[in-house]
Amino acid sequence: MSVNDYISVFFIGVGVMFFIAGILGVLRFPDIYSRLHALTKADNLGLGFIILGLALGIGEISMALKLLFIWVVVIISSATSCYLIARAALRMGIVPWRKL
Amino acid sequence: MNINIFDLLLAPTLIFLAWQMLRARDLLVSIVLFIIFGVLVSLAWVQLQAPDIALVEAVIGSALTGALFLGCLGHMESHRKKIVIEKIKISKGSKVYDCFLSVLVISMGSILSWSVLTLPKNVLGLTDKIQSALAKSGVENPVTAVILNFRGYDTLLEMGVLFLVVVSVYALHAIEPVSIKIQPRQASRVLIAFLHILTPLMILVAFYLLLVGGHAPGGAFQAGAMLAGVGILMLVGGVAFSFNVERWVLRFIYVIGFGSFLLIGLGVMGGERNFLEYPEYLSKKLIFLIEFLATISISFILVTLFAGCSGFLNYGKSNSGTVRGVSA
Amino acid sequence: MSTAILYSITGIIIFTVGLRGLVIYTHFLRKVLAINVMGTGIFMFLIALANRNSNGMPDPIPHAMVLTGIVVAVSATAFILALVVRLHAATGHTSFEAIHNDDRGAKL
Amino acid sequence: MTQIIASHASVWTIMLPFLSGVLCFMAGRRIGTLIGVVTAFILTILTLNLGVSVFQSGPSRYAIGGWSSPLGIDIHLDGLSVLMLGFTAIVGTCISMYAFGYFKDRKGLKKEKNKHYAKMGTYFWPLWFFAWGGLNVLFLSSDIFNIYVALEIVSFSAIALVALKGSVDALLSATRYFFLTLLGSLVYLFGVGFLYSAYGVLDLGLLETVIRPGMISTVAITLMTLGLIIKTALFPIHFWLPPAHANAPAPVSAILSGLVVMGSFYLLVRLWFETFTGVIMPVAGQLLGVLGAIAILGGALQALRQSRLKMMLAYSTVAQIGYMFLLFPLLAGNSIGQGFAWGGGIYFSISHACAKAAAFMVAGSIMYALGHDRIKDFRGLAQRFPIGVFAFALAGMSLMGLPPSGGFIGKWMLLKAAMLTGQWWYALLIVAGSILAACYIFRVLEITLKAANPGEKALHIPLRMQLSSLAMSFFAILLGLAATIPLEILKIDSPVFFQSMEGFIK
Amino acid sequence: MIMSNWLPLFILMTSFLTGIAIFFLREENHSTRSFLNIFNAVLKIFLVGLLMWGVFNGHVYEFRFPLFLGFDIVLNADSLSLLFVCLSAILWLLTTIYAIGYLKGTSNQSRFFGFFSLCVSATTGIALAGNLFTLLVFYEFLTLTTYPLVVHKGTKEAVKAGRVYLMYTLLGGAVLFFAMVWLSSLAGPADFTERGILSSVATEYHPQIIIIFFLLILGFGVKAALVPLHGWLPKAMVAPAPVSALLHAVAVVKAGAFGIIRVVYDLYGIEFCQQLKILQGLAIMAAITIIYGSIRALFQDDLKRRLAYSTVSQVSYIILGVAAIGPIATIGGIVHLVHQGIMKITLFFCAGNLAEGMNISRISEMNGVGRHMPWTMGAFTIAALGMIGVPPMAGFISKWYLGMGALQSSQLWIVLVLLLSSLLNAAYFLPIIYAAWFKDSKEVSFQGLTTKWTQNRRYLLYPPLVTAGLTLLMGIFAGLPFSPLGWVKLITLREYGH
Repeated sequence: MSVNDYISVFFIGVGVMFFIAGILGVLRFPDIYSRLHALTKADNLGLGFIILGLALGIGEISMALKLLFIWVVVIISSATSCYLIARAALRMGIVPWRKL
Repeated sequence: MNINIFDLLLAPTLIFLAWQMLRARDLLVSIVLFIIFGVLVSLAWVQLQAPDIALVEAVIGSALTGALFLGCLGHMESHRKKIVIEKIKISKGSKVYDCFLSVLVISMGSILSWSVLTLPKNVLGLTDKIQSALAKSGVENPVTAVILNFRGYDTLLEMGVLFLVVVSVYALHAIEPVSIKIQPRQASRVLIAFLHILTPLMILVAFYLLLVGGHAPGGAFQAGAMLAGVGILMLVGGVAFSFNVERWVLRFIYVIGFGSFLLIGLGVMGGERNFLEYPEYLSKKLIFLIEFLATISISFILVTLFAGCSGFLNYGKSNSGTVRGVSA
Repeated sequence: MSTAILYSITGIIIFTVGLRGLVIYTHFLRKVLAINVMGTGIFMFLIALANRNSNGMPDPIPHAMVLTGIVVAVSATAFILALVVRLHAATGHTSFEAIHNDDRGAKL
Repeated sequence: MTQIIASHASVWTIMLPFLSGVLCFMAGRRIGTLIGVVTAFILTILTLNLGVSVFQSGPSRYAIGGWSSPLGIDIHLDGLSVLMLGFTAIVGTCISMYAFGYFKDRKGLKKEKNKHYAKMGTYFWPLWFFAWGGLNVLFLSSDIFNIYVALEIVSFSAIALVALKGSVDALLSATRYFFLTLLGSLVYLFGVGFLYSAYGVLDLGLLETVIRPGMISTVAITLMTLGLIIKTALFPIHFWLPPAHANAPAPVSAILSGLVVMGSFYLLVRLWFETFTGVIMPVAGQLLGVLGAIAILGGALQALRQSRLKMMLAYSTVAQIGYMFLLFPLLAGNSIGQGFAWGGGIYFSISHACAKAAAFMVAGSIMYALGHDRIKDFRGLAQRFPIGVFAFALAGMSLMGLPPSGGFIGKWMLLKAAMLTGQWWYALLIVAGSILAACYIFRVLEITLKAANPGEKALHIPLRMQLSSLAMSFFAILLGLAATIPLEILKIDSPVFFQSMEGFIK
Repeated sequence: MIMSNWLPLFILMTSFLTGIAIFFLREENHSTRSFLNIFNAVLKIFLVGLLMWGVFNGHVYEFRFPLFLGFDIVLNADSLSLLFVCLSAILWLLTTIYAIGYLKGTSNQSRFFGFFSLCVSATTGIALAGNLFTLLVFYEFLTLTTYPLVVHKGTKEAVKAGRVYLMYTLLGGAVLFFAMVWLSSLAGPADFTERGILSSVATEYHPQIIIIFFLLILGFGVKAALVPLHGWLPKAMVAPAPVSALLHAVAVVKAGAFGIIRVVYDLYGIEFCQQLKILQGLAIMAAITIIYGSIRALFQDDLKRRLAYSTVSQVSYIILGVAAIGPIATIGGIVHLVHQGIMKITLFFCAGNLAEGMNISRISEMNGVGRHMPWTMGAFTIAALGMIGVPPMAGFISKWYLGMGALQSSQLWIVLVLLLSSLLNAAYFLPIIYAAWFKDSKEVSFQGLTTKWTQNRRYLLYPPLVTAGLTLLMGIFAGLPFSPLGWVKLITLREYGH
């Protein structure tokens, strides 16, 4: 394994950590809004790290660009969907959680 | 080919998901599990060296079908007349019946599995024959060659099924139209903006999939489903479509995929040349033409199907003939 | 045991899970889900066994069959969901049992 | 054996219905109806032509796309498939003519109601032609996966046709029909999967040469048979059929009971006695026979208890399906009996198609006129509506198996097969079933002969509907008089030893 | 001559096509309908005459239409079939004339006459059937065509009677169907030949052949109203009088008896029957029927019911004649087929006339009717005397030959049965005759004949007079070559071969 590979594995590891954190957030956070927060953060950053890691691992420019493209699309769509879910929740009358 | 750890994890997960999906108390959870199940199944396809199917599964089997379910559930939830608590399982003699059925199903499964073990280890199937005939088919991807050339007849009929179903859905809705009130949906600006980015992008992707279908995973169904995805997003986002089937343009779009395939098939026929037997010098072009037109039909049909099971198809009820603009 | 056998048996089990679900659960949507699960089981069986060639090349014929099968499945799903929506609009129910009971109640 | 022919007529018989289905959808109701009727006649001529060519030059194969099997899909033409095509065309033409009248505006009805019929008419034609096309694909295809797609086309169009009426009953029966028929298709597909995994071919002819007895074949055959039994509505899984057939509009009931049932039965016969001959165990045939026997008695008894005519006819279909399945145990006997069993089963299914289609058409006409189909209120119908009752009586003759009718010939041959193979209990059953059939047919007829209630209002039934049902029932009778022709066609490339058909123990 | 082979088909078609044509006539079109009916009936008689002449000169007519797999529809004119065809042709003409008068002013006439013609063509088909298969086809056809006639009135009672009729005949038909298929799997498509064909079947199948024989008898016995199977006949009396006449004299009952004759003589062969020892059972069944029918007839007050039970008993004379082995008994049995037909149809015509003319349907109301309707009662008397067997009526001839035949084959018990039944016949017919002519009506004074009767008198009266006349003539001129007796002797000669 070369240095490149180690770096790649490292980034992927970081990405996975983000995902795990995200999942923990979804499971443990008290209401839908905060869960969404955890999810999207994890999603965007975690995926970003993973893609970075993969791109380094492949080491091919065209492939790396494709992966980057995927990341961008995912970020846009997850942002949109997160927004839509939150809006729908608000309209349904779900009140954000407050610490008592 | 030997098993790796990933397969050993994936296979039980799939079974577990299928099980949980069906028995989840909340139907919404069931549907979400179904979508996840679909995504994981497409991973299994990748593991099984079937990237074409992985793509179709992800786009159609998981996403689109999931959308259909969600649309249907959402529509029914929002139009419930009274709150009825329905039992999940059938009630007649439930316990005994369930036990009996489970025993039956388990024994059936074990017999089938047992017989799988008796299968010959190595059946070549038609791989070699396909490889040798590939050159004459006009495409390089063996799956595409099978779908559009060797077994083009099946695909023609499959297009026929899609067309048939869209006609059926219209038939269902045209007769004694259900009084479904569609609440004016306020489209969110964010979604509209998103669609503005996404739509050209998806058209591009679809076209890419269509083009690449000749030599790599991709093709009309995948491309059509991509476009349909955009359409569905538009639909739920509040961009109103006209599903007035009395307009001939719409009918023409539904028909064009199946109809052109049929006509091309009949057109090349004559003399020594059989039905669907493309002349070799034309086969690439004809296949592309068929796929292109099919993509258009498929995308519209799929959007209509979604509309049909989520209450958007109010044809025959009111003057929905006009296309409402984007209400931002 | 090879991947082919593993996944083909997985397919069979998924099919049986779906079959039981189809019979035992009442809600139409659950039944439709079950049908889809059954279909997936069959597809998995086909694809898994297409993949046991010694030359490492999977057999494209089952792939084509499954592609067709998936499209047919989605058509079927759309069709039945449209039916279910109509039935729900007409009766307010989403299962044979409920409609049947309702019917009986109306007669009594 | 079979030769490759360059004739494209068989392709046209398959593709023409699809083409005109598409055209009907494009053209809308008025022109669509015309297209439909014209297509029906063209198809009849085409299939007759095809029949003649098979009769003269024997069975043939046609490679679609120029890729012959195993790579591609073949169409195969032999006596059985041509016979099925031909009868589908004949029954289909009569149904088309009938539907031509049925969906027209009705004098004396409210505008709203007429609009309802108009809309049904709009969608009836494309759906019906897709069903027809699917059946033609099924009859001609030589590829088990292609047949699966054909089965789906037939089922989907059939379900849509059932739901066409839009009433709760119709929707409910369509939904039930959907779940069962889809279950059947999937189980069949699973069987296909097993066969392909074991033998690597999908073509019926090739399978016949490579298939070996063993676990895998047994499982595959069981699955495919199970799937097709569900679709054909044999006894334990018959419950979906009566509501579906009874709640549909009359032309649709005729299509379902006449043709769709015949389609899946055809396939089962084709698989069992051509492709799987070498690996079928006799006990399996006996099992199907027992189920058929229960269906005959149970279906007829249920039919006797019905108060609605269409429901009664639907249960009669259940019983008649039972008769068709007697083919399976009877064919397992000695070679003298085989020809009779084979011929009898097939003959029974085609004559049932004609007779039941005619009966449903009459039932539809009665509903058209009276607005209901309660049997007890049929008094005086024979006087007011003689053509219809006469057609019903003729169709009933075939259903009862009275001479001279197609049903009689079918029953005679089945009975003879039972005698020749020494399975006389089936013979008794056949006779008992006929008597029960007579009971439910005459139960209707005798009420129609009663003196009428004065002052009951009724719509005038268009002549077109009356005549097409009459023509259909005449056909059911004609089958009893001109049995030689179909039987000769059936002999072409038949899998069964037909030589000793005149035979008897000497 | 090839064309001449089509003659049997033409004869069948005259009545069949008439029936079909009449269905399409409008209800009010009385004159066309009557013309069509009578013209065809006359045409048929002419064609039958032609056929008869040919057969007498030894010509063989055979029309063969292959149906499926070796089973043919065969129409075959032999001497036995001619006898029956001839009877049905003549009686059809008479009954048609009678029915035209009888049904005047009622509804659904097209339907009635349509089925009426079809019914006669079915009978003709049975008569001309050249094999068991054809016989079965027309036998079932007869059931179907008579059913609408039985329920013609559309009343609750008629429908009920129709149901009983159907139940019996369809069950009989089913048994026949079963037996026939069984037989055909043993012996192939069984063409009728003189002296039978079944003797060639191997001995190991003889037990099966015997069972089949009784199944066949059971099947035909339903229509022939053999005793446990006769229940439908008295019930079917609710039908209009011409239908009863046809049912009893020509079509249904005779078809059953004719079927039995065919089975015994031309399918099994008399010698083979003897060899199997199966005729004794048949004879006993017939004897029981004869006695039972006569006794039941004694206790009926309803005239038509009494006649019905009389039919039950009289038809079994035919079967008795067949079962009592020997040429002379055979002559008696077969000739009774004709004689009983002529006499019974007269009686039913007269019963119908009484009902139409004076609204009388019970014997207790018949006191003194002879004075008001002398011609009708005259015909009735002649026929009734013939039934009893008083010489020189036709009935005497048949009974004489039956008795002689029984003596010849030394079966004394048959003679006893005949004597007993004649006594019973006398016991149930003579009181009617006596009452009609010699008793005074004690009831309310005579109201006069109905207008319907006076208007349609010629239609209703001539047919019974003609048949009564025939009863006399057949008795007196029995010795002539073309009399029924002469013809039957010819048949018997051919059956026994000496």
